[in-house]
Amino acid sequence: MEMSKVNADNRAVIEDLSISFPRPGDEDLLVVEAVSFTVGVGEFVAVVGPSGCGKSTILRVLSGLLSANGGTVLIDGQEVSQTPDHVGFMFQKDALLPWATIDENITIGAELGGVPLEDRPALVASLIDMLGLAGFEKAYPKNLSGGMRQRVSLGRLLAYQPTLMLMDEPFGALDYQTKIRMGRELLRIWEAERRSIIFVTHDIEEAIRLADRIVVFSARPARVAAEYIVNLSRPRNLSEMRGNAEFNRLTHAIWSDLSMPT
Amino acid sequence: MEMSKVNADNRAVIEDLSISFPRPGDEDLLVVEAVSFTVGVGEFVAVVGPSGCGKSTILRVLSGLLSANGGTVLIDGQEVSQTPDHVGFMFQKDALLPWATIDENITIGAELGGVPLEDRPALVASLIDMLGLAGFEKAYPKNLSGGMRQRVSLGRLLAYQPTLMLMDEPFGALDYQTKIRMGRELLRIWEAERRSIIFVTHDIEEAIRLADRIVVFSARPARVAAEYIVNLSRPRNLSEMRGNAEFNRLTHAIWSDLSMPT
Amino acid sequence: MASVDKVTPMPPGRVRLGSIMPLSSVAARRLILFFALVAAWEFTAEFLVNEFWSSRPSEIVMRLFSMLVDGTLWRHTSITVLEAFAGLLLGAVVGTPLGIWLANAPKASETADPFIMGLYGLPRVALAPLFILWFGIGLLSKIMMSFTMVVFVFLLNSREGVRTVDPDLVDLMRSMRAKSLYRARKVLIPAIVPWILASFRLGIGLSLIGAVVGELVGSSRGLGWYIQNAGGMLDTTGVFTGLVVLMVIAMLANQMIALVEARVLRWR
Amino acid sequence: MASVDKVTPMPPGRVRLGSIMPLSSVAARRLILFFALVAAWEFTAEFLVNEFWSSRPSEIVMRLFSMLVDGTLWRHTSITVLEAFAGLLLGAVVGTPLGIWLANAPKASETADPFIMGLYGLPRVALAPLFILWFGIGLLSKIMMSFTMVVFVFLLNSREGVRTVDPDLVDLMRSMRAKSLYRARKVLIPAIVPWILASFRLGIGLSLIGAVVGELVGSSRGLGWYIQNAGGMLDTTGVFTGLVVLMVIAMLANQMIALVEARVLRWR
Amino acid sequence: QTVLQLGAAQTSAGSLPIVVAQQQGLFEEVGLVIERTDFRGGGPAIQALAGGSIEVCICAGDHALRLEEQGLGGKVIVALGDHHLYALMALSGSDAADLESLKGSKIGVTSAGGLADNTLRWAIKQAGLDPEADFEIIAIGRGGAMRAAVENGAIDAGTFTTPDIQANQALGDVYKIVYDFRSLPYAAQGLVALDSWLTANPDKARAVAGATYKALIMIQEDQSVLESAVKEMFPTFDDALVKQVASDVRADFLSDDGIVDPQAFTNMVETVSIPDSATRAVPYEAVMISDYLPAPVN
Ligand SMILES: Nc1ncnc2c1ncn2[C@@H]1O[C@H](COP(=O)(O)OP(=O)(O)OP(=O)(O)O)[C@@H](O)[C@H]1O
Ligand SMILES: Nc1ncnc2c1ncn2[C@@H]1O[C@H](COP(=O)(O)OP(=O)(O)OP(=O)(O)O)[C@@H](O)[C@H]1O
Ligand SMILES: [Mg+2]
Ligand SMILES: [Mg+2]
Repeated sequence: MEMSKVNADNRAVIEDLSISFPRPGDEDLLVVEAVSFTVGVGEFVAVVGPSGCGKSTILRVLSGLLSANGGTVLIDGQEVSQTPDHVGFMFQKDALLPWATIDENITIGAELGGVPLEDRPALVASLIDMLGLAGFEKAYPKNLSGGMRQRVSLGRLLAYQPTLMLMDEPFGALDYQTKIRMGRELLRIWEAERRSIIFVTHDIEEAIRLADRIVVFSARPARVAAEYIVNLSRPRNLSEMRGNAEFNRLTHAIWSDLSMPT
Repeated sequence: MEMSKVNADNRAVIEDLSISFPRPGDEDLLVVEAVSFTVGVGEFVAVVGPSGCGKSTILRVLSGLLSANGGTVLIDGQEVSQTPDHVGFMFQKDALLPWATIDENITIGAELGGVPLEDRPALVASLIDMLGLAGFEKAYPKNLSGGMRQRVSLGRLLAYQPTLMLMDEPFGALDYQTKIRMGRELLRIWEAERRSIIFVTHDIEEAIRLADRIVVFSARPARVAAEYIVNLSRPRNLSEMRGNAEFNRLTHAIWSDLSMPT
Repeated sequence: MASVDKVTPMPPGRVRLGSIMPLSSVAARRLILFFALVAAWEFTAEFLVNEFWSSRPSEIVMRLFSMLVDGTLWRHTSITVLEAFAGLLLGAVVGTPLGIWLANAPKASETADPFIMGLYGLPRVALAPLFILWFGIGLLSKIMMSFTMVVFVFLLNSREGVRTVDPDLVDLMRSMRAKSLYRARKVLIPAIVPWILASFRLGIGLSLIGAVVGELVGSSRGLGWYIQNAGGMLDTTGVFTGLVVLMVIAMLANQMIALVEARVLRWR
Repeated sequence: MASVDKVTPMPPGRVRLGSIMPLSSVAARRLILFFALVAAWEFTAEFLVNEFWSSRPSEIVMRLFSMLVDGTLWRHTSITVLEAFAGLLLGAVVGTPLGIWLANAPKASETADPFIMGLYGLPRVALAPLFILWFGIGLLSKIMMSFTMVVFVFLLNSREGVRTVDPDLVDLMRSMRAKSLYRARKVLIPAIVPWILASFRLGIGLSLIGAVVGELVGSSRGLGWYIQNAGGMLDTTGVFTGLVVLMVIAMLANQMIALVEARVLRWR
Repeated sequence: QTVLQLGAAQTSAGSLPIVVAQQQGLFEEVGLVIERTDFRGGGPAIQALAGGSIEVCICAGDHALRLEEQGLGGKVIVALGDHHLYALMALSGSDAADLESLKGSKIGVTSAGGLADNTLRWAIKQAGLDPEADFEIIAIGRGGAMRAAVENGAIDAGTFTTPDIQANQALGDVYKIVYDFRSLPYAAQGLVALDSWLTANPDKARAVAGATYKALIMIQEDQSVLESAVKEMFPTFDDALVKQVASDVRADFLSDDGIVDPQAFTNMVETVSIPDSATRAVPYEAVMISDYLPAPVN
């Protein structure tokens, strides 16, 4: 409690977190071990780490969907015991309601985010437009491509308007161009509304392009292998960045962090 | 029929393919328009294109899961009227059987691929090892991370041992390191057994690193925007390639193809 | 390679919704089946089995006609339909929420489960005295009889349905702090619609059986009464006429469910 | 920021499987509920309602004991259980494949649907003459009575279950040219297991009712016979003793299904 | 020893002579082993008879009549009861005194289209009233169900059969008889068999008829044999009730010679044709036969 006062600027504080899953007929699977990191108010933190190391699991704990085995998780200074308010979670799977149209799926975010009734249609329509899904308002999820579904899921998160956004590989199924456009839109919203973001990705360039800070996890059990502040001025342009020394240094450092044998 | 004789080396021939989906209360959605391309025996063809353009749909037609509205699809010189033999399809979704363990899910590929009973355990075990899933043989899909599930799905495809592999964003949920390791393994198998591969990806570098030829689709309705032969000697090493002129030319060309307004 | 414009006939990935044409062909096939069954029945009665056992379609039609004319058809049918319908509806309204609640309250569910199942297995006919004592011999007792047959179907099916809900969707709702009512509306109910529809299909038959059994133990009209009356007089044609009417009711009700299904499960 | 080693209590994402401890607490809660119900019943009989109507637990226990001693309990119970079990099994064995087949043959399904549903709605008691004609008055007629109650449950539930199978898994199987038997084994059956289990739960009660109704129609032993006989002698304790035995059977059978479920649905 | 498949409605008083015959070893004497099946009333029993599942049934005379009408050839080979065995009862406190005073009220019968139903309608007509317009006749069921309906006021009176009548009376001053059908000669119950079976099994028919006849005679000679049969059929009855039932049954119901009185037959035909006017006039001899009874002793 006092802790949060000390770091009044932290939206999320993860301290010495450890998580393990029971396995029938075997010892528990230790997935996360003594992980600590923080997310400041208005900070954009990218998370990278090997597949299966525990990134999604940490997000599940942050959103109150899963209980940790040890450690502290504070959001806005409060211990997380159930889903905290204003925290939105975009799952790795799209988790769309199959019986709801695209319109309705996104509207759910707006409804639960407390968007006033009269503002919802306009908000949803503008999101659909931004996501490049115009014309598919009345389609059902099964009639969309994988990338389109991911965008609907993104739209739902944005319609929910959380102040802390937990995003689990949100652009994984998108092509480069769409990815970059979506990233730009995300940054626009983030900057305009001083939101905090935890952004899991496998794309190191993307992490550098978007984030203020990058947390690198080791292979399972996840430990914080390294943390990097991205000292690049915004707006960042990928083709310009490629020549930038800081960009190359970061890329290389994260690369070698991830290639460490475990 | 005669056509296939002319190009005896073609495993798959797609000629003037068009596909549209009916929409209730609206005109049909044209998804694929006059697409033609071929895949030679032992050829590795990568496919890139904007999200929602129709890549997965074309693969569905190739595997006989969906009927086209016009055009010809030949596999080994035969018109596709149902799933052709020796064609394996790795879906964009992982489509694992939730009630089967990892072991069992991969074994299904071996069983349907006609692997002799006595060889299956060894094959499956070696695949699980290769996929970095050792220790999870008896786990159920719900207990795996997204990337691990994708690898299981890949394992099932490999166990099926098809001569034509349709792969829909097979490495989309993997981190760089795993992606590269998997790509290497895929190339090894492909080279050893002269398989043909259609590989859908959003990762242009990956396409260049892996493929003999790259087909670029336009935004919906998918048309062939460009085709490139990748004139880079194998084995290709990403860090070396980055300095290579041909690599940069290709990257740039595909980039600008994909950035074309539609 | 010449371009071929004709559509290659390949198996479609999903079955398409029937247009008008296939629908009417369904009706035609049903009619053919219907007449085949009737003809077989008439033939059997004519040549194979004494009609004392199974009457015959022609006589049943004549009986139906005379019942239609003198109003007894409506008199008996209306009350039975009312009883069964009320019981079915009540069963759905009580059983479904109860099933959902039990699925979400595993402790209560586990505790109550054996008792619920024990009650379910009781032959209602044997409980007749208690039904009469509690609910009299009016409409209520038949509705309750029908209700007790179907409520378990809704309860068990909807409980099982909730258990099959995609846990990711539940997590999604929790991650957005959706209230339980909202969760039910957006996730639970749509997910268990197939189960509820299956319950309705199962419930139609059971509610009719319940109503008829209810009429056996305290009634002066209704199809159950009519059948019992005819049976008591060894009037086989009367018995089968009653049964045929019950069949027709069940068929019509089932068609209504099919219509609802086509509307509600469009997303599938 | 001091590190806190204690586990923060948060709602788990999925309910964990009960260990030994919670299981025995379930048993405890059931026992409490059981004794509460019995006490309420005894109390009612003592102070509120003439015991002629509902007998009372203490007398039922005494009756049960004397029936156990003189062997009549086993005599009646064994035959009813046999009838119901055979009917249930037959219903499952016939109904499930039929349901699967109908789900895969939409034309046949649509054509036959109204007739199946019509048959389902027939009160079995009224069909007694035909059952006697076709199956005599021995074991077979009771098994068939029980069978006709449950077969529809399996048929309808498994048909609906097949319709809810994830189409991606079906496509997957098609893409690997799996034979239909293989497809059924790997995808269809596992996917409809929840539906089949629900059918068994529903079927237990119905098969018992079917067996009892069969015994009411004509028999010389069985719980249905015993209950009817007791009813005819205004022996309420006898009636309720029979009902209690039926309840216990249904409970035990249901527990067996629960055990099977825990094994078969481990993946969930 | 030959086996005879016998069908009966479970608790009907008509079964008593068979129980007596069994207890006294009369069937053994003629080399018969009885295998008994109980049915839910006469309808299913007669259907089982017609279907060949049973050889002989203890059934109401109505059913033999209807079998004959259907062309299946049914015969009563021994009359068991030649009087009616129902009584219309109401709560002691009610105003009902006779059928007239019940006009406009609800009356319960055992089952629709059954013996009680038909007889009640016949009696109502005899009293110059209309069973449809003046009464609501409701099918309730037996014993407990009927009591429930009377005691919670759902019906004003109901038909009870022996031994429910005696059991009601044994409750003390709770029930009263409003209309007693038991004095009415009626071909109430007999051993019924099919013509075809009789032709094929004359010896068996003679054996069962003879043993039953002997039981009827024994009962008339010594009430105690009947009492022990009542005790077996109704083990929950106390001794007083057993005695009451036995004496009522012996005096008012059971036949003393196995032969149906012509008046009883006429009453039955009249009753049966009330709801079912299509009933043809079937002569006495076509249904009621005494060919299988032992030659008259006196
Ligand atoms: N519900 C669960 N039960 C048991 N084990 C689980 C469960 N969820 C995840 N795991 C295990 O925890 C580990 C981490 O999973 P997690 O989903 O967090 O990985 P991840 O870092 O998100 O990987 P990816 O990049 O592949 O999505 C994996 O080894 C997985 O097998
Ligand atoms: N079953 C279907 N019914 C109707 N429309 C469909 C169906 N499947 C796909 N579509 C539509 O077809 C188009 C192409 O879909 P497809 O899945 O082939 O895209 P894709 O190129 O694979 O995209 P992504 O990269 O996002 O996976 C989309 O607009 C989608 O809405
Ligand atoms: Mg993950
Ligand atoms: Mg796709």
